[in-house]
Amino acid sequence: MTELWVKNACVIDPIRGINGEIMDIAIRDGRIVESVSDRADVIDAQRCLTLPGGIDSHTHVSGTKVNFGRYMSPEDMRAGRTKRKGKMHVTSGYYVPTTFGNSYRYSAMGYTTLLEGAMAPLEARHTHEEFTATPHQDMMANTLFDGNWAVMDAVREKDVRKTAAVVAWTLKAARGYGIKLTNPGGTEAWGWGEDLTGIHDMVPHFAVTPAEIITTMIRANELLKLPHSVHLHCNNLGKPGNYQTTLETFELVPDLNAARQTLYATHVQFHAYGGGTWKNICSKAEEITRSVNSKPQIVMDMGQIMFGRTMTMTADGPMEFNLHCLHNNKWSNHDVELETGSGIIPVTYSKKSAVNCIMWAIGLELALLTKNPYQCLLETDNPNGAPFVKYPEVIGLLMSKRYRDEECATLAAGVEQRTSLCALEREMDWHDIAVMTRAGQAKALGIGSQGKGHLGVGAEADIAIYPIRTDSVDPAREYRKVVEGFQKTRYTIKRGRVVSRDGEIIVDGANATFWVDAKVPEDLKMENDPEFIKRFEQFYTVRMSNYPVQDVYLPRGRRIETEVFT
Amino acid sequence: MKFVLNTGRTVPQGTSVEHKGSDTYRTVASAGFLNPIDMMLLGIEDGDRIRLTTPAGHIVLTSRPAEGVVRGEVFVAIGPYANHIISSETHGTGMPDFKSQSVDVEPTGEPVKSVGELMEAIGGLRF
Amino acid sequence: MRVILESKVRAKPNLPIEAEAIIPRNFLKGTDLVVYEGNKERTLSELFWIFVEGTAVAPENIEVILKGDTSRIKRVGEYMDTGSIVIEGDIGMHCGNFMSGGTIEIRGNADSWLGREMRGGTILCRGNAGHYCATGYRGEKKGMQGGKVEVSGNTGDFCAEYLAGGTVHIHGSAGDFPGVEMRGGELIIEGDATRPCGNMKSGTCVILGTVHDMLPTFEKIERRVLPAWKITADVYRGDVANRGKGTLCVRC
Amino acid sequence: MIEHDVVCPFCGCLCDDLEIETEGGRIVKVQNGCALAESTFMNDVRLPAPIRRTETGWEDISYQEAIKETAEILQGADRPLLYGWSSTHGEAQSVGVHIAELIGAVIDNTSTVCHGPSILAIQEVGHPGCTLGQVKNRADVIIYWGCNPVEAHPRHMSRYTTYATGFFVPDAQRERTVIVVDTRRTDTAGIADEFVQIEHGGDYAVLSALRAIVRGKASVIPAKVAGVSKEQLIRIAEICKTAKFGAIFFGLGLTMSRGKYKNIRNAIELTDELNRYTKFVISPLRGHGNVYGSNEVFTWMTGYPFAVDFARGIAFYNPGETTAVDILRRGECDAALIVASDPGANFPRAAAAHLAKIPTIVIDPHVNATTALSRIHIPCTAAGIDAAGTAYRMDGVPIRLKKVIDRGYPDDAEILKKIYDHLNGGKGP
Repeated sequence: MTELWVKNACVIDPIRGINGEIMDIAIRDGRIVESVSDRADVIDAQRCLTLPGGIDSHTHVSGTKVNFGRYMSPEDMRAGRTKRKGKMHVTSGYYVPTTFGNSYRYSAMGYTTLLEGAMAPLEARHTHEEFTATPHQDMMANTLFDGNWAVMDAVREKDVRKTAAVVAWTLKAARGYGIKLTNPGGTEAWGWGEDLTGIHDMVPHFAVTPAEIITTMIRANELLKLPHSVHLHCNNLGKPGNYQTTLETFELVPDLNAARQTLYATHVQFHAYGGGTWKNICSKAEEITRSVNSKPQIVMDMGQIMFGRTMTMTADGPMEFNLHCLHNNKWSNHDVELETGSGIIPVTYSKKSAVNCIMWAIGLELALLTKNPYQCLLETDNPNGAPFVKYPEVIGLLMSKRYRDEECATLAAGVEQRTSLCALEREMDWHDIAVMTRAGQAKALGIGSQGKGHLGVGAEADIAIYPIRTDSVDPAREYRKVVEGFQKTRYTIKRGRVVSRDGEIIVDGANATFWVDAKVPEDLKMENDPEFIKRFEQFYTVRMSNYPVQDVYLPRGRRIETEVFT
Repeated sequence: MKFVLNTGRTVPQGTSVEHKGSDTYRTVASAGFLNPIDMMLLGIEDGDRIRLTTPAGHIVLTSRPAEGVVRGEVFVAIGPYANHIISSETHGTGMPDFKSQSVDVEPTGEPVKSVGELMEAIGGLRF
Repeated sequence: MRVILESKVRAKPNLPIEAEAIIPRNFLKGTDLVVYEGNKERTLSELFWIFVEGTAVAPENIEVILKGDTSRIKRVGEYMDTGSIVIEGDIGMHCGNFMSGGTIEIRGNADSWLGREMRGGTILCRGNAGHYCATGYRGEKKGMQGGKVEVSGNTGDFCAEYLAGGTVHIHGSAGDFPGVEMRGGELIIEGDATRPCGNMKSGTCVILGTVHDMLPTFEKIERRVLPAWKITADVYRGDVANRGKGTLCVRC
Repeated sequence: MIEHDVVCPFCGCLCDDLEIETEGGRIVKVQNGCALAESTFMNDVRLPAPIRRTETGWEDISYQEAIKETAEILQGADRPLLYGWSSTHGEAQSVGVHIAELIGAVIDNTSTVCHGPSILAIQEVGHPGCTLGQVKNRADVIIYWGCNPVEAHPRHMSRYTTYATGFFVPDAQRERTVIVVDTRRTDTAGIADEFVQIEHGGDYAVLSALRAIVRGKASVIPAKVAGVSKEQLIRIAEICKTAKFGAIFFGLGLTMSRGKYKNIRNAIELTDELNRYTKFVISPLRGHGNVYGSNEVFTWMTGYPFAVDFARGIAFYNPGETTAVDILRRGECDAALIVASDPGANFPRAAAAHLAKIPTIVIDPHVNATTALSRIHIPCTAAGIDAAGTAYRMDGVPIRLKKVIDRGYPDDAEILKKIYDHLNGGKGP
């Protein structure tokens, strides 16, 4: 039995309605309890800001595409190199760090749970191997279905039950967490070097549209009672004028779940562009947030970009190729048979580029214009918009109008005319930030019941104690203190153990991987469906029996079973 | 005569690769494939032995005719025989010139060595 | 001030030494510097006899002289910004990496990656230089960006790969692919070269000797006199495989 | 007993449809595999126990002794080299990387003498590729450049390309155009619709010419490039541009010939250019069964796919400097651990010879050429035969190798962990 007592913590725990109370937290064997014995180890939080462990609900840290980003970037590996020290393994890389680099840096920032944004089921084993080498965060993987042939066939037949059955089989095979759609239909078209231009275009050879895929998958998702909603990377990412596609997509979404959203729209900054060319691109954040503010069924995340060099990587292969034709730097592409695609290119977001400045402003506008912080979560689509180590700066910008104004003064012209950022007075408070970095994520991902995102009795003791005194720091003026404070926790506690202290990792990690075992009625089990089996064996290049991820890849797998639907 | 030494994988080499002490492996890895016209010019026939020399050393191989090999090239399965005479220069890339080593080829009566003998020639000891 | 470093005899003379600490500026504060031999940390005095003559108040007045077997010492002059280094014999890899000022003279041969990612200053190598002379790092888009590298002898392959600025002057011959991926700067080869300027985007390369295996994707623009070199040269534009607008002048 | 859907660990194809029949702990029959697979499973003669070289010959030693001495040799070294890794599973590779970071070693895998140049090229320009099923289901133009799958990857054509029935290519033989580019008229060339015979070392020039032609700059190209006529080049460019889905596979003919990675870079940039007209992909034909896995494991742990030098504590990478052949040629390393590979046979003479001058330890199921150069050889399981583990196919698809029999050997990952424990004062990685 191990016990820990955190005293004098200034707790913000939005899910439980606690906002800045000084209190003590008792921990036994990794969970929060009512009280501990007097033999418990004691941490004096000294009235510092104490939050549930951070949760990133959309990041790219593990798997085929991320590793390829590393593989092709020896120049980035020269940045951020650290030696082996104590319990810390060697790390390399800045925008595509090694797995240990990701894990240590997230941990230093108080993050204890991550959702890998995109995993192709065929390559799921790879993602899980990297999860075990990302030891300080509990992991889960969004599973890609955007170009899944069996799904598109079922969608064409308007068969929600069959769609759900394919999803359930695939999630189990891949040990995945939820449904990810990346440029639905577009990744299949990219198999021929083509893309779709809107949600009503036909996917070549499959006679379905993105709109049909999205709506059918939403219904299948709710039929299966998955903890998370459909997680969507809208069509037309990064194209001027794409906000209309985004708004049209939002209009498709019914409100089907009382406990959470029905659609999670990711990195919406990249989907909120007006204009028709790069010359006249402008912000449509107001239109997007007007829609979201009236639709509780939608949660989005920011997709904030920050200036500097980074790597873009997404399953959206065609988008990456278009971007490559603009940048003419190196380009990797990796299409996955019967499932999805992916592309990777390095980019530099520059303050000298009006387009980049507008993108930067849009992300912030989205957050500031969304009334309910539970509906706009903080992330950078790591590393697409910026490496996650920039989150503290994003927090600083959201909390301080002055910081934003100072940044705006250094930017190329355009921000003031083509976005509304400069006119926005809103300054977020500590509670808003706590929602946008953990409580909101826990709710959106449906992991509150797994004891994530709050500090109630029974919760997993994932806790971040920041060297910030909310009673003495004025974030509007002293934003640098805010940024610094969020860069390194004083303590990061993972399942009751102090894993990181003042930025230094002090124990070997032992993370868990959450995955969803969605139950379907007996007659819908794909493993017994002769047509499904036949097609699999004919067109995949691995045998169906070798496809599912074995349990050995999830040494600390946490299976979430759903109730079977009828 | 001057040739370019080219190396590559072959099925017989691959099937015996885990048995480098075997006679089969010796036979397949020590075959030097030449264009028949070059063999004529060298005055050798199928099965005659040839000696290949480079600045790195020399090696004796058994010659084999192969129509697919272009004139001026000698093809040898990837392995210890070819490597016995390939320079370890990598041009700063890590990769030696496995496919573009220039060699002198001449007929010889010397025997073909075993892999063990080759390893002993560079300081090893056969198990 | 002169700092003379004479290499000591080592038990394992083939072990590489990494000595990025050897730059003039560092000797302002003494000779208590750390270098690395294989995977072990050493003090400078463990590996060198150190002699200091005179004093200096500014780094530009410091001259460092390396004597003895220095052929395995890497990264000498890395990030050097002023002063001078003279190497009496051969020098190991990565001499003058990221150098931005000052001068390095090598009286013997230089190993590969001489002047890698150099930004300024001058390197003079009186012997031959190895592969990747005056180039960049793997995956990086720009190689040498400024300064001058002059080699009296020959260089190995891939000389001035990704050259983006500055001047590289080879008095002897260059190996395979000099000026490959060039995007700026000037490359002069007085001797011969094989397959020069593959995939070049921009910059100028002048070759006074014989070109072997000229690539098929260079467009001959004109024949003209180059007064600086007192020669008549064929002037090519390329590499057209890559929309390149580089200039390659070959003596005719 | 018959085990179905067994994965062959021999080459980068990792065919996973073999049927292996075992009888009393022995493999008696292999079905569906190629000749290479059959010999891999059937003729599996092993070194029975650890051996150590003495003044005059070899002696048997215990595993415990072998492991202890290995650890002591590595501990005392100033520049140890850990090399090989491509014929074992990822689990062993990952322990290898941990050992390297612990003792400040150089760790390199066999891609260094295989597709290392492809990696260097990818690091310059990226890699437009796909999984093999995309090619199987879609490709109507296949190019084999500087490779000979008939000999090196015997089932590549029947599983993934020329003869494979695909969803959009139901009549593969009729609907796919196969182009072979090589200096030799290989058996693969024999089945090509179009064979392009290139002069030695002429690949770069031919690729440059094709890129220029695709871009509409044919006028610049001379009548012949490295022995290939301009007419043929124009014809090839046209076939590529009008393909619905084209796939280039390349091999050691590009990576090992003069110019090395620049050849690959040029081929990738040709692919890139072709994507402006149609869909095109390119992929290396990887040799060892799990060589791609060693690149993957090295990359997520260190940031680099091969040739990683931990001498300074941090990971440093510079092929040509930190690659195994170079370190051996320069006589830098003073101890070597060779796992699941045979540099004695596969490295040029001078590099291999250095292994005999220093204490070299081999961990490998089989006696190989390197055994003769070693001080200690420790036998272990063979991944995919008597050990399970992860391997990555040449296209990055991870597949679990199966254990089909038990022969009583320890897994190499276990041996390596014990070495690590010794080095780390009894604490595991």
